[in-house]
Amino acid sequence: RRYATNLPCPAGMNWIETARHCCRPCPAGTFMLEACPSPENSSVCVPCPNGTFRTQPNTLGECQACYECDQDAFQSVLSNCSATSNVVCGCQPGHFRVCFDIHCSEFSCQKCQPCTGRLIQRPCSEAQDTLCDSSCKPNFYREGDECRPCHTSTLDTCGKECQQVCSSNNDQGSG
Amino acid sequence: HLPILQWEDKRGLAFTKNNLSYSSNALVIPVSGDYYVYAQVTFRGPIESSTRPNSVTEIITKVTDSYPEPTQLLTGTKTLSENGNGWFQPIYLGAVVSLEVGDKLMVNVSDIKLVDYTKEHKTFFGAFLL
Amino acid sequence: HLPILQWEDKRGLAFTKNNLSYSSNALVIPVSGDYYVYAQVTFRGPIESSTRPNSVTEIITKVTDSYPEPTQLLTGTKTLSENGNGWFQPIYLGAVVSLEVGDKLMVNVSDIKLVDYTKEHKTFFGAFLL
Amino acid sequence: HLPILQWEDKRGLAFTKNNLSYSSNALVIPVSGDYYVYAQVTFRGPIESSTRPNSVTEIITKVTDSYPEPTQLLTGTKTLSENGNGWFQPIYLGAVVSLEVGDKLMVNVSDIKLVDYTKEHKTFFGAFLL
Repeated sequence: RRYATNLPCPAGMNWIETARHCCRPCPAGTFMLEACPSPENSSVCVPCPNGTFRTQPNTLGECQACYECDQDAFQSVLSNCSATSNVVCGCQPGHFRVCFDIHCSEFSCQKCQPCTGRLIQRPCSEAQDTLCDSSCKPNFYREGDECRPCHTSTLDTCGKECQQVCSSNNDQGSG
Repeated sequence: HLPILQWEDKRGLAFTKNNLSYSSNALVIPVSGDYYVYAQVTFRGPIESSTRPNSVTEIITKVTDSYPEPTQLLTGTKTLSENGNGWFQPIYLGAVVSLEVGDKLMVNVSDIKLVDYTKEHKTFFGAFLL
Repeated sequence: HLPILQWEDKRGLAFTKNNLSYSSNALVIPVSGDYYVYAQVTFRGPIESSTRPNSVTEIITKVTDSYPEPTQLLTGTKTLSENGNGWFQPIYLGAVVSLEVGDKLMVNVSDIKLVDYTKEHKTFFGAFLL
Repeated sequence: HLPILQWEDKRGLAFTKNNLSYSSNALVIPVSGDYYVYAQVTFRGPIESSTRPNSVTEIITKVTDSYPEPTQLLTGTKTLSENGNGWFQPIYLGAVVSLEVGDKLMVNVSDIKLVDYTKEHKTFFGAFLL
């Protein structure tokens, strides 16, 4: 093998190239400032500085920088970065997640649709947009793919659909 | 995790120079130091497929004995706006990273089926010690 | 001039080696010579912004005591054609340039609000002496 | 073969450093070894032209005395989806290749009329010995 072969370390220990022996890893949330002087002794482990983290025990010389949530894309912090975990981002209230690929490693947050004039079949959630009922609510008439309140219609703007919906409501109302 | 690209390192433009060796889909680092690591992946829309993805992603990842999880070193993500499916999209990545002997470097992609493998001068991967 | 990007130079993958130092938004050249200078900026469209810019631009610039004006070393300009706002566009630049001790290198961008700053492996900047 | 780009190697950011010399459109390799070869071409749609090509291509090619045919070393191909003609598309390529003394490196492009020559920091070409 063309590079220095690492002697297999016992379970739970890692080979340290600079020290040329095995050491016990530093716990999650820390990194290895100095390798153990010998396998029986412990290494100098230092907490991850603010804004960095290590989720696992390790023999690395630095911690990983925390990601940041994309405020301009309406992301929100679901859980802050800590020494042992990266930040977790979600969507601000009133927004749902639009994934860029099947792994959703990248996503942006899109405004939930309001379902004006319709009943809500399924409310908006982190994962998906509001599902609006296909038909209009009572006292609303269809105009194209919108539902408009009867009270906003006037004699000359109230077409066939509007008259069917809005006049029958008036009869019931006055009846 | 995103699927890992496999590399042909024997024939043609094999990049395993200055005893960088290649095993099980990864470049293996022979000596600790700072390396300039680079990779280009050419993505293309397969002709027959009707649906085009929204985006393509290439990530150069490091696996090391010192840490149980892969580390993402460099990432290129591009949204696609070509209509139809005969599209091409190269993504090039390159930067200096500190690596330890035995570390392994891999290239992950959002969808292996979209990678143009046909020519080694369109999709390539390598590193050199500074 | 286009706004200058600020960089994180302490945490994670960021590091300044062989005494390249980073101060007031610039990489400071410690010794004269030919350097390979590189930078990637990932631009992304925030979802709600009504207007999407026509293009995005990244420029690596040099400021030197021997000349009052910044010099544009490398430029990447890309027009955008994605419809809607959720778009990603990485621009990578890299080349050899001759630099003098004390020269400062910076990255300017067309619009700082469009830069994806969320992950260190998507937007990065560096140089090494040949 | 695709047309070959011509380079200005005297003024400005001329890249002919460490005695890489430039003659008849090609970089001439002065000593055998592994080189990191790179080039960026910025393509742009000329304002007046009505038709926009479907794609643009950049290829770094090697011509060597030991082989009669040019060898394609690195290729970047990108389909275009901008509507209208005021578009910009940079393609960057870079990788390590083994070269012999006297080998010539050239950059071929799909259409010379689409290359943005106006500024040397937008279209550049170079190499350095590892």
